[in-house]
Amino acid sequence: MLDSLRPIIESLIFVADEPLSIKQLEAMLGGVSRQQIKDILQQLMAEYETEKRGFALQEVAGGYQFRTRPEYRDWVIKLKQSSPAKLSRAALETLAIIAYKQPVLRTDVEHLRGVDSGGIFKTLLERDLIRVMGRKDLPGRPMVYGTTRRFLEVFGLKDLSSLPTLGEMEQLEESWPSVSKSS
Amino acid sequence: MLDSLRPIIESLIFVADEPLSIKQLEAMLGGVSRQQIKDILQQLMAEYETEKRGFALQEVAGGYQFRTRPEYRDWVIKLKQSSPAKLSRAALETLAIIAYKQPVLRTDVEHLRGVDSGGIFKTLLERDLIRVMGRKDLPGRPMVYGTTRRFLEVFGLKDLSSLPTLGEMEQLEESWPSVSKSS
Amino acid sequence: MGQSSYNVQLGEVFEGPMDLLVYLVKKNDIDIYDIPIAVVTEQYLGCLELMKELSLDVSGDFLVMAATLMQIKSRMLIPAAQDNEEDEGAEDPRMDLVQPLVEYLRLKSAAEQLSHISLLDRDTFVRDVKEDSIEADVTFKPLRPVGLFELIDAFQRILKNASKEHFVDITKDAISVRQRISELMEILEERKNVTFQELFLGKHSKKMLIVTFLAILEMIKLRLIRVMQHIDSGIIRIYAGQS
Repeated sequence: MLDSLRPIIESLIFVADEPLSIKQLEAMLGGVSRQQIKDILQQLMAEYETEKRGFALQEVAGGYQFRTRPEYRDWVIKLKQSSPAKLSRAALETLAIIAYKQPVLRTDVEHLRGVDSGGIFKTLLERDLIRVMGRKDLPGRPMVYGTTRRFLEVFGLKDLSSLPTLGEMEQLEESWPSVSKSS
Repeated sequence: MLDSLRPIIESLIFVADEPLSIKQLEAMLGGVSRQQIKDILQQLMAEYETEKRGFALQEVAGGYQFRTRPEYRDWVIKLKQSSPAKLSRAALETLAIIAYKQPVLRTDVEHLRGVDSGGIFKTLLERDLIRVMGRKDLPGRPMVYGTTRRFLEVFGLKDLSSLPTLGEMEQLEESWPSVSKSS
Repeated sequence: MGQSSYNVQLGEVFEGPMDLLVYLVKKNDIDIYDIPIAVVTEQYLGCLELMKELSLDVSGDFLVMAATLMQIKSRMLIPAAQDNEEDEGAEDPRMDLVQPLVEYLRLKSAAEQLSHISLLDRDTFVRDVKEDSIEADVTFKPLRPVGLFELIDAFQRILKNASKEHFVDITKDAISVRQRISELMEILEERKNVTFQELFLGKHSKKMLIVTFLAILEMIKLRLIRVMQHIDSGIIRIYAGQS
């Protein structure tokens, strides 16, 4: 095992959620001395340093963690800003109601969700997932909403009629309840 | 900049949430040729391979991502204190049929397997391994299914064409003993 | 206790009739293109009996296969020569079984191969990218593609908590009408107005005609459009409604 100790420690630090301390490593590895672990960590740190890799092993908050090098900070920020975000649960719920009930009023959506949804509507409009289809002939002429072409793209749908019906989804649930749990 | 291109690419892959494609890298780096990026990626992959690090650079789902080496899986699982993600034999079989036959109807899959597969479909949908691709122009407009990008990620496949080729009957017969063990 | 553990095991082994068939073919070391149908049928039925005795849940799929086997067996008994209409091309009745069986075996072996691949979160792991190791200010990000299942799941959650009065019609037809409304809105956004007849051009199926008409009615109701008819020509024209 001694031979593979270095890559094992490396993989553990790589996947750990937080900086990994020597104590934690000691407990994990069982039977390996503190000093051995320390030596390997020093070795690894030196390696990443001299090889000028894109990230380095750093000692932070009493533990060890891989971090990007400060000199590439601008690149990382650029990537992070261009990498896709996830829709929040509330946004997804709102979107689902609009998709299935369109053309629909905001008040109808809020009624179903039981909460004010103004902020979410704004986000969904900004993200071009929903759009105003027109105004309804009611006092105040409220706006009617529907989904956009972009919505279809994000969900990988050909058109709205490819949306599964609830009946179809229930069918999947009904069959083979015993197996679905275990698989 | 050419000198630092390698660590920059390394750091970008390191911080990306998902496999980073050459196209994304090209867009980020601006002015660097596709071929240059490709060459550096090949270089990096080879390096991580020969240096026997704890993790390696892999080509998956049309992009590049760092992943721990399978030989250290037990250590990583121990650290994460999570039970490894499992797929039942039935789920794997269903998934294989969908992967090779997509776009495919649920009834076609069930026909091949000889059993109702609704529960398994639901599990695979929940795990984002398969998706509804649309509907077929048949009575009742049944849904057609295919695999997702997540499927490629989970199975570490570059793209669908890197699925193992379906064997011919002669080859299968040779491998029968191993099949019979598992059943 | 002993029986229930056995129960689980057998259930694992014979997931379905195809699985059982594969087991028999292998056990007897049979040439798949020359299956001794009588033997296999007998053993298949024997297994079903055993499963019933062990009070296993023998699903209908198993019985369908049993019927197929017995039918092939009886067809085998009819001498091919009597089939004088097509005595040359007289097909081996077993082909009905062989083709799906071969197909099943091929895919089963593919599944086997897939299971040996290093699976994410089983054999190989990725870094959980935490912002603290990047220190980047993240503002507006584009969207990540979302699984359709998440959308349906979200909707089902809503419906569970919603009262009956907010019943939602999401039958296939209703969705088609919604789709058509969406399409018509796009046409109107582009062209401001369009003739009634144009909207039906190229819609040959009766269903599409009805769906288009229902969509127009719904849009009129919602005041999304205005409909005007020319006094002289009689042409009906539809205008985008945000007047």
